[in-house]
Amino acid sequence: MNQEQLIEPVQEELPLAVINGEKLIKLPDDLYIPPEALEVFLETFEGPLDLLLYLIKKQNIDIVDIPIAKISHQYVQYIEAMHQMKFELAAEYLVMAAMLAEIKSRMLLPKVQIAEEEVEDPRAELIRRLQEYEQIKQGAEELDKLPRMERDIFQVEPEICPITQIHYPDVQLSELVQALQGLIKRADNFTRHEVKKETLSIREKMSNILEHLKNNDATQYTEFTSLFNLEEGRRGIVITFMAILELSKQFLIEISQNQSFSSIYLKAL
Amino acid sequence: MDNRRLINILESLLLSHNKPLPINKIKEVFDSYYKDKFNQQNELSTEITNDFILKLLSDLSSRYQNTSLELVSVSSGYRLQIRQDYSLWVSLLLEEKPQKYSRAFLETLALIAYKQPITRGEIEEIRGVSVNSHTIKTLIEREWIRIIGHKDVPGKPALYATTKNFLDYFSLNKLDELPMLNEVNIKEIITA
Amino acid sequence: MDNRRLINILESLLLSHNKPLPINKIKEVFDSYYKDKFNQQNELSTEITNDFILKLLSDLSSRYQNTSLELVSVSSGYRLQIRQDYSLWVSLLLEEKPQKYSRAFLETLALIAYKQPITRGEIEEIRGVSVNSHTIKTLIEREWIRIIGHKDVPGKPALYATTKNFLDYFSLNKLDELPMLNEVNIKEIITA
Repeated sequence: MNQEQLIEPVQEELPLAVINGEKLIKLPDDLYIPPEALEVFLETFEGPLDLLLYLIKKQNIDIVDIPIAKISHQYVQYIEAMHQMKFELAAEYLVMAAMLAEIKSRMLLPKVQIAEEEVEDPRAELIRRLQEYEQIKQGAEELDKLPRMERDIFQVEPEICPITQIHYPDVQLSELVQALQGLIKRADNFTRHEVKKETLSIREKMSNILEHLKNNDATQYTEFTSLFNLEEGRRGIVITFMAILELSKQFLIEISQNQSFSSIYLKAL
Repeated sequence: MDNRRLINILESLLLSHNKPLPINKIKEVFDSYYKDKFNQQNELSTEITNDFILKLLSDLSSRYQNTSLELVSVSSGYRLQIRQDYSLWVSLLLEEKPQKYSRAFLETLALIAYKQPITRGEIEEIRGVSVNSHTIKTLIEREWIRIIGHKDVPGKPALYATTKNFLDYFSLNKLDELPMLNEVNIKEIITA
Repeated sequence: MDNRRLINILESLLLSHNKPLPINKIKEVFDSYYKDKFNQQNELSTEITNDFILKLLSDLSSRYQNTSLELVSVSSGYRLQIRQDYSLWVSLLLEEKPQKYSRAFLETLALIAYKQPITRGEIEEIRGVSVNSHTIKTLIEREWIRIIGHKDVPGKPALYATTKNFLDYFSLNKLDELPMLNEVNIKEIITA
């Protein structure tokens, strides 16, 4: 081809390159494509199968009876054109050309009847691949049509008020015990009788009594017997009594009695 | 706590979560509240069951009739989204135009979606071209596909499959909701 | 286009935009639609004025009565947000698992639990280090401890005791249900 041929059609055919599919190119019989358009043209194909599908569709060829000679001739011409353009020729296109050539050569060979065994049509494999590819090509188009996030579907994103609540860590009871055991390891003054069951009951009672006394008007006295709950039984009464003694010992409460055998009154200090 | 408040809580959870919310996550929130220190006002007196959450979700859903919102169920949970009817309007507000995917990208994704689990070699065989590493990388980064194993053939190639994220993104609950692949007859295509 | 659809459009714009939306931006969207190719179905027959947008916003706002959402006006525009009332719930969903308490914190709590009523000085004496004010503050904020009195010694230090909340949190009925350190263990620990 000479310069003129190269340049002339460029102006006319350039728009073809921007359109995908049908209107892209009216393939001349010699498959001539203006060089500048070729690049764009090539990019519209996803590979040799895609190109082959295009050629077959374009020629309105009956796939079952692919005229392999014609197709492979076109295909090779196409590759030559690419080659001339110094495209980095994808190996896949060459493989396909080789496959077409192979099919062609096998079809040219005289049919040898191998004892009752039917020879597979060399085109069958190509047809299978073309069909499989076409199927996935359609699948991709369907996928693209699905409503898609960020394009067709938008998830709502309202603002959220600043969070004022504090999220507290969790604590297991066992952690508390471990902490205490750790302390015991370190602290000599933490003697064992202080963590006996009675002690704790007394301590709880001490807290309760102190709180009870405080909840009453601090200036007021509380009657001694009112601190006892008979439903707690004998043990409860003893614990309450011990708690009162302990509170008194620690100067947390004041115990007073006006005269012997009169009522005893308690007050938080 | 009355149902209206429970439904509102559900609404606030769905609105504030930028991913689909699974039932069990909703239940976790109610549970952590029920069991614990936040529940000082005794708002929750009984545990909330999965069935009850489903009922609340259906009540919530009916709230959005005649609004621009809809509650949908996708693969990994429930999601509040703008009805497609309004997406054109939303897109008018977008600063970035939504991404368009190349054919190579879509075909690779379609192969993984429809033929999973599948190796890269198998994808290349069907498409007739080598698969761009960048395509696979992008698909993995988007968490649309992941490697679920290796095929027991020489080279132990990775087997790719789609993820829940993929289904969520395309508003699908399950893989079999993908559009059906047509049986292709090349003859028909050509004469069509 | 009827008002309901216009209000829904407004809703979809507000809900899909994660920043406050100024009136003029809303107007821009309506204008661009009115003027151009999207308007093929002639949805918008007249231009939308600012006043009309304000009216639509007020109609929209009333839609959120009794829901978890509210339409608020802030300096840079309008936005839909989740009512404060529901932020606790959202936080239960969104927040990372809270951090763990320090050993100092747990030891202080253990001492108050096992040796109550106890003053800060006494805790310090046993632990051999001073007690962080923050620790006491946190414990009081969590309503696990409270001041139940003041010891009648110089300085009248506060006496700390555990609360009912503390018992509830650890599923205890009474303080003496706290696990006992068995004596053998203690001996071992002390002599170790």
